[in-house]
Amino acid sequence: MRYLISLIPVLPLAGFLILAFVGKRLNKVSAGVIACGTVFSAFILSLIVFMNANGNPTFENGMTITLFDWISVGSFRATFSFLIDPLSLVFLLVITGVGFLIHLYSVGYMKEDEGYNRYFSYLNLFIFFMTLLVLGNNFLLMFVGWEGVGFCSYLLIGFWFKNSAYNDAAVKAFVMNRIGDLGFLLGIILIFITFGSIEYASVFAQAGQMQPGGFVIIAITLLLFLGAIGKSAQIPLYTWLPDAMAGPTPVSALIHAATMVTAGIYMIARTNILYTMAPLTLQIIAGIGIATALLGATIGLVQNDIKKVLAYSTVSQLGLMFLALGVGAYNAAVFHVVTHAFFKALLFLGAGSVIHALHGEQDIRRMGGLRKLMPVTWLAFLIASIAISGIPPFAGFFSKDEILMHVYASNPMLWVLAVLCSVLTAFYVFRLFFLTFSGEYRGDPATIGHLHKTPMSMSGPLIVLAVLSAVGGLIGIPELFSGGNLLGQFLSPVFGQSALHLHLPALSHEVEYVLIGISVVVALLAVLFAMYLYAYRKEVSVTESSALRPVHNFVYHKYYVDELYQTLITKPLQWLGDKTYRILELKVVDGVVEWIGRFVVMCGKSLRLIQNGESGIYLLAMVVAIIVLIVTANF
Amino acid sequence: MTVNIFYALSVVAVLSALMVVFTKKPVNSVLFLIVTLFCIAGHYILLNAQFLAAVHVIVYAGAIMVLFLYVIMMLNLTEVLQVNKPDLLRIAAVVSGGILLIVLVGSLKGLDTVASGGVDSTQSGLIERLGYMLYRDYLLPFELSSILFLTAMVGAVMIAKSDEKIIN
Amino acid sequence: MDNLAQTMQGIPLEYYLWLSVILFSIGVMGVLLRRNIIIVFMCIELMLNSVNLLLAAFGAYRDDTNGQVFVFFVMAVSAAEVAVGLAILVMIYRNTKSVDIDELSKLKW
Amino acid sequence: MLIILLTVLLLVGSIVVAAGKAGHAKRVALVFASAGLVISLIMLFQFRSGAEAQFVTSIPWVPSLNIHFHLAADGISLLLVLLTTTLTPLIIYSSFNKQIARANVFYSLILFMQMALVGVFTAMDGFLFYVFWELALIPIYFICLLWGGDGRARITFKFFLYTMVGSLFMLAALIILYLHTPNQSFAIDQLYQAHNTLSPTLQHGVFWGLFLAFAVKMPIFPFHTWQPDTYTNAPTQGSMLLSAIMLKMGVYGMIRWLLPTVPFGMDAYAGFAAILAVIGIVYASCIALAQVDFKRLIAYSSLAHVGLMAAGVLSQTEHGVIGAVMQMLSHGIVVFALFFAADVFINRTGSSALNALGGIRTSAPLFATSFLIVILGSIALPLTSGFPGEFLLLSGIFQFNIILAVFAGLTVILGAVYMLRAYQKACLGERRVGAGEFRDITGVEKTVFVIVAVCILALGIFPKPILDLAGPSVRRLLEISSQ
Amino acid sequence: MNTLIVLVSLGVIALLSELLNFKKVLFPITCAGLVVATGLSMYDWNSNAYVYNRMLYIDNFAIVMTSLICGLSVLWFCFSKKYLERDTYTTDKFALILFALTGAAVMVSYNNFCMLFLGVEILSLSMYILAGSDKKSLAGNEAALKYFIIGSFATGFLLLGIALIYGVTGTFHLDTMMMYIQAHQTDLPQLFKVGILLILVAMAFKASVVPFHYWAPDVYTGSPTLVTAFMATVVKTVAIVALFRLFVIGFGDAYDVWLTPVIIMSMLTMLVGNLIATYQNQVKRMLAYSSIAHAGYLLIAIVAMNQYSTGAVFYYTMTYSIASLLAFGIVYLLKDNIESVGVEEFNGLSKRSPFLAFGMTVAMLSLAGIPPIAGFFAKYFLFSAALKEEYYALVIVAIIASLIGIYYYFKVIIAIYFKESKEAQVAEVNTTNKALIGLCIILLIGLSVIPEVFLRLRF
Repeated sequence: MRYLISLIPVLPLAGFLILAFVGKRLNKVSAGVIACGTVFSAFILSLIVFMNANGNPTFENGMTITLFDWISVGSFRATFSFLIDPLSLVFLLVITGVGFLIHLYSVGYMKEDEGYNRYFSYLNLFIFFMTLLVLGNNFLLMFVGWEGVGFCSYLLIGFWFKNSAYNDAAVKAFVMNRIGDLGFLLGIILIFITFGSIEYASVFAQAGQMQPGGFVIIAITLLLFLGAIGKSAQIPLYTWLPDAMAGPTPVSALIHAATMVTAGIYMIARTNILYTMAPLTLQIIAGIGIATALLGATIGLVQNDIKKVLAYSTVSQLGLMFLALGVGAYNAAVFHVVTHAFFKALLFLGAGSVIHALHGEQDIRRMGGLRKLMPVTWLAFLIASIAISGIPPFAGFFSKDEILMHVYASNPMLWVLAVLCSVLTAFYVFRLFFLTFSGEYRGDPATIGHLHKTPMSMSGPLIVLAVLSAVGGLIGIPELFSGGNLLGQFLSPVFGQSALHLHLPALSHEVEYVLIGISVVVALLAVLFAMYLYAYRKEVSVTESSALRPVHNFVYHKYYVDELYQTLITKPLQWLGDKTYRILELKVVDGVVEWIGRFVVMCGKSLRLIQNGESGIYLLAMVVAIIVLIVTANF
Repeated sequence: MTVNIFYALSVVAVLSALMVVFTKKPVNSVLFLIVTLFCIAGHYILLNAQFLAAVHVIVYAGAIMVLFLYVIMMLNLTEVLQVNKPDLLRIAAVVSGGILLIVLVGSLKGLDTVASGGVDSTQSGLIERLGYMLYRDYLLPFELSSILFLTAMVGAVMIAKSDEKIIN
Repeated sequence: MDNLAQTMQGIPLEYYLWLSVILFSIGVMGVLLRRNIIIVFMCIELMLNSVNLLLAAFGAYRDDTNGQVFVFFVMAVSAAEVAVGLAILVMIYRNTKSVDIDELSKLKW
Repeated sequence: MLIILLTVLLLVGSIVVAAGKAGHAKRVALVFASAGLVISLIMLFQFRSGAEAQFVTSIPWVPSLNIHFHLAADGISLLLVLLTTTLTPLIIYSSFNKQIARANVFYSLILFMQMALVGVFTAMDGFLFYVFWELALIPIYFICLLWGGDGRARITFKFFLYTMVGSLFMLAALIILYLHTPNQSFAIDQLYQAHNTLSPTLQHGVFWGLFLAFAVKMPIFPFHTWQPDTYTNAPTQGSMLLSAIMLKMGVYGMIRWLLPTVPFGMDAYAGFAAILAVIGIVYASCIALAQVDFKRLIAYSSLAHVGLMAAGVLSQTEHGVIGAVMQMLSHGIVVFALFFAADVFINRTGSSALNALGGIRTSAPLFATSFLIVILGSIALPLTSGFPGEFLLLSGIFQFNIILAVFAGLTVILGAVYMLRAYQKACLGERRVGAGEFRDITGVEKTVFVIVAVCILALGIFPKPILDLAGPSVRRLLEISSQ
Repeated sequence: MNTLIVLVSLGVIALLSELLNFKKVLFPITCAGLVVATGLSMYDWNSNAYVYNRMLYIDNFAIVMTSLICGLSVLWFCFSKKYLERDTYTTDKFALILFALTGAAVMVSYNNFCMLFLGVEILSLSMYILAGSDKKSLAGNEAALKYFIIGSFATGFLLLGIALIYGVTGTFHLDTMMMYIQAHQTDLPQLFKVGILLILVAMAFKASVVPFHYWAPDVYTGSPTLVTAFMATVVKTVAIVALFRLFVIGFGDAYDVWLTPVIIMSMLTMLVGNLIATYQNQVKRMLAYSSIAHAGYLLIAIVAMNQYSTGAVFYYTMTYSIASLLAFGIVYLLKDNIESVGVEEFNGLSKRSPFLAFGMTVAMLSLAGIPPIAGFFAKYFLFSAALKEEYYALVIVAIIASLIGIYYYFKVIIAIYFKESKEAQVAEVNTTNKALIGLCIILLIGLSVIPEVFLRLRF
């Protein structure tokens, strides 16, 4: 079993190495087989482990496999060790499972691309780092995966490296992640200083004994949360994610929707006990979460790029997950991560099929009426849209519902906002759906004639994911519907310690029914409204209506946050660098040095004038010196 | 009596020393210097150093000053008129000379430690004692001064000789 | 023989000191003041002589012969110096036809 | 004994190369340098783990002043010797493609410099340390002067003089320490005891004397202005020697000669010095953002990195110091490779200006990949050599002062910005019109890059042996300093 | 003491060789004689005796310094053989140098002011003449005249000082004087203090210490290069040693009087010498200022006055002299022109004559005090002597001055290696000179390997 677990990350790594070193000599088929095969094997292994793990007490408490010592200095010890417990297993399954599907999808999607092998090597590397992230048994190893996936994301966003804008987006993503990473890193250091260890087991055991709300624990959690903000695209570090859509669409599906961006949720879920001990941080997380959720949703309302809409949707959904974390519903957050992985990946892949079919067209204003032309995609997209809108009995309903319940229990005002958010979500998703598939085709007629066929490798994953999106919610059917909440029970050992401290207020069933009713009804209303507005449109104007134009513009331009950052941070930094160099460095710091040099030479130049060649002056100077000498010595 | 002689000699010495500095013609300077030197010789006699006085006169008046005169005549410098330094320098020279004087005089205190030897045993200036000391205690310097002269002689010849006539 | 006795009674040693210093200063002043090399030489001689006088006076007042012996060496040295100095003067005169000290100020800075 | 063998070998090599024909010079030099590597590897295998210095050779040199020719290596020294002996053959090898005028002198100077560097890292006698310290300066001065670019006379001279400023004050400080040792000796153990009889004021003076020398050598803000010009102007091999190895003299000097010698001085001013170092990090990173010349960019990035090392050492924590040791090795390799990359640019396009490059990836994927690995090492991505060091350094600084750590941590962000931007400008995007095809690396270049990439990854994944090697020695030094 | 006899005899032999026509063998005779003189002086090792009625005090320091100046002279003669034998007055120049050495030997071992005075005069007179030995050269004339006038002027002050001290103590012997000072440590008469200061002034003049250095640059520039070399090495060494001796065996205990002035002079000398040198473009003049600056460093040893001092002075003068001699020698070989040798003469020397280039580099590095060349050790000994006595300000000034010094020494090095030469012609050096330069280089590097030998000399 131990070897099997170790193999899970090793397999994608092996795939990466093979592709990296002999990639040039491999044809596309074998490259695709290697890439998909390794990830699939990893998925199978994860399944095997999962089978063994279910109900096995050693797994519930976490099973550690140590490979080798990585960094050890004095009492500090960071090992290359894997921890298998319910949480990591859940994530592992999602990563390898969805990962495999997306690999498969990519085989078709990237077929024509010259960087095919390179693409798969990056993708494999990503899976490696992602599994490392969730498998690590200490913070530093998590950080390894954390930075590693960030780096892979950098590579894949800038995959088409000839395009400067894409490269800019890649750098932006990496740097923004790095800002968060610095917080994470400092958090790890503070953890080590506080607890004397960075291994989960030892840290959590000690953290449980601590006084809740202590300054240090708040500092630690805030620093870690900073990392999560960067990785999971929360306010204020979310702007990279929409730009990251520059990468190939499967990459957006895998990295920027299903897996990497949820690493922040994983991290907080993993360290839940620390956060439980820091109520203040939890409140901050909830605040940022709901704010991000609303922000993403509103921007998503008016975007016209199919991938941008989905990107903001992701931002918004991630905000929702953080909201869940913020109210202590770790379980619900993880649940939503899983379902979100299904339906968001599906949405992206569906969008990918559309883009693929339309030769790279991404503007929904120039789509429409694709239902007949791409029925599979249409269906998959529809299922995903329903799922994300939270309409029962699809996957999104259960997870979102669980979140809303907890939010209400914690703070009804937040609940109102969250429901608003889900209404907006339903609206923009269906706006997207209707504009894309319903009505009539509004784009270039030439394209429609040469529609790319969606190959099996692409539609296969779509179907699988559609099924998952439809029924995925079953893993977490709440008590209310006499489900066992399988996921919740499975994860309970991980959150057990927190549960002791958190004391989540329980809602009566009546209240729950009412709440569910309200949220479902408003979501349905939103869908209908979207249908009314967009389903049969022939033309889509740039603006909605004149009265709303300024607001629309404002939202359409993403609240000008990018521009704000540009003016407040990027430009000043550039300016600062330039001025520091030109003025401070060259004129002041170096100037002083040069000035000293010149001063010395000037001294030499002027002093030598005393030596004017006339003996009379020399003698006079000597006599004066003698006089001075005698006078100072005697008087 | 001797006190008056002292004063007289001193006044003359100082005055003629000043004239050395201030006369225009070099020859006059030489002559005034000779006067000063004679006055100093007088002082030597007052100090009961007759032999020293004699040597002094012979060496200075008889040899050194003649040498000066000889050079002046040889180079025909009698007619060379004084070219003055810039006024500022001249003032500076006089002032610094004066200040040096004041400073030296002002700082020359502590003569009380000089033991005034027995007035009766004033033998220090006698030739006998001088000779005894010069050829016994000061034998090495004495010999060395011969080297000094040799150096001066060789050097003076080497430098002052006119090369034009010498063709190896 | 009584000269000295009388002198020492009548004239304090300070007087000799002062006289020597006055002569020395005049010599210094001359060196600084004059441009004629010969006169500069003479002023240097004056300085040396004033020191001689001082040495002789100290010797006499201390009743110590060393001072006078030293005077002999000073004389020897000044004679040698004059010889060398005048030789240099002759050489220079031959080259420049001048005995002006400030003419020779080409080496500077 | 092995150390002596090593230094003598290198000295002999230097003479042989100088006397030999210019045509053979590089091969002969490589042979000697490789032999040096072999010796140092033997040392590594013979090394018994522990804090005490080994391979001791102590020959009385000036016995009446208690100056000994005392060479020995503990863990830290051994690592730096290894760094030197590994990088020098690489540096020599990296020049194999080039035609160098008066090659025999060039390689002779490199070997001589290597000898001096080994001496600096193994000297256990204050005076000897100083002599080697200066000895290392002369060859590099001539390398830069004779084979540098335009305006080299002025630039190299500034470098030389600047370094001398520091080292003369260090000499004075060492003498003061010497005069206060129990037995009037320059032996390092004795110098460590000097503080017992040294007044606090004097300790402050000694601290600044030593610090100045190290600060100039590293360099630490604001004593760095010689560095960018020199790095840019020196011949590539010179820049490599300067940045990859010579710079480490300063960090090493701080660890061994500053940290344990003047506790009062450290108490009083280590914080201030660390602030300078951290200012340097942010300052240099900001400037690096504005650089358009790659060599100059490396110079400023090096300044930022070294600021972090200095701050780590000055934090006087185990993590900080070990991190600095680790980072020295990593930075040595990385900066060597960066300069080599700059050399590749210059060979191909005649300049290292980033604006003249672009789109290299298309035609030179191998180079672009190697270059990317090097850059990752530079920005300390985990599993590259830069990470363990940087993490430990930040941890050390954090334990010393949280605010400093936050500012020092900015290097994590800013480093990524300017390095990735440089990579983007050089390798990504479209090939510039009219810039011509950029040949991919082959032969010598390929070998060098492969070795470097392997080193970067290996050190990143298995840093433990190095940390274990340095650990006991560092702990011992810290114990001494905390007495 | 036998050394003196040998030196004098050599001088006389030199004079006779003109008459007796053995000029051809004069050079070997002189060299051999000097070697013998060195040997003889070493023969008296550890005797620590007063000789010639306490006129001289032969201690070990005097012995090593005598040997040093004899040794340096041998080197000098070897460098100068061609110059000396080139035109007329060969024998006279030999004799003058040898007599000067006699004076020098006296100056390093005097115990009586009479000896100091005579030694200074013998040495100076020879130098006045040699400075002007190139009679047609106006620069030479000017050098000789300036040297002479300022020199005899300083002699006046020396004498006045001696007279005043004699007046107070009644003696010319240094050892007696020391006893006097010890007896009157607290109430030294002002007369005496002024006397000490005046002697200090006169000796400072000889050693070209600021502010009594004015003659040095002009005289060094104007004199024939090799005479300058002699002045900058032997004469300077002797002057410093005489000054040092004055304070070691004479006025040491009266440090209240002289310490502050010497410290200030030392600082001024180091700074002014180095500062002005930075702006010089004539190598000879630059070296002149450099030699002024080095006098300042040497004064540090006098200030410190501890067990390191004697060794430091010896080692410093030795290395400084060898390096200077080497530098001047190369300047001479490169361009035998007394008027001006610009730094640009060295342009591209590394290509024209790598050997000369290397020699000059070593000399410059040594003068700049950069390890591993011996000059560094010399500076080191001085600094440690001063730090031992806690003269921190002095050392800091010395460090700053050294840094300024590096500036101009490296100007030459940069010219050698960096600048392109206008004339491509190879600078020819014959084997003898090559051997000589090689010897100097070996000495400069070798001395740094074995400073122990010199420190072992317990003075």
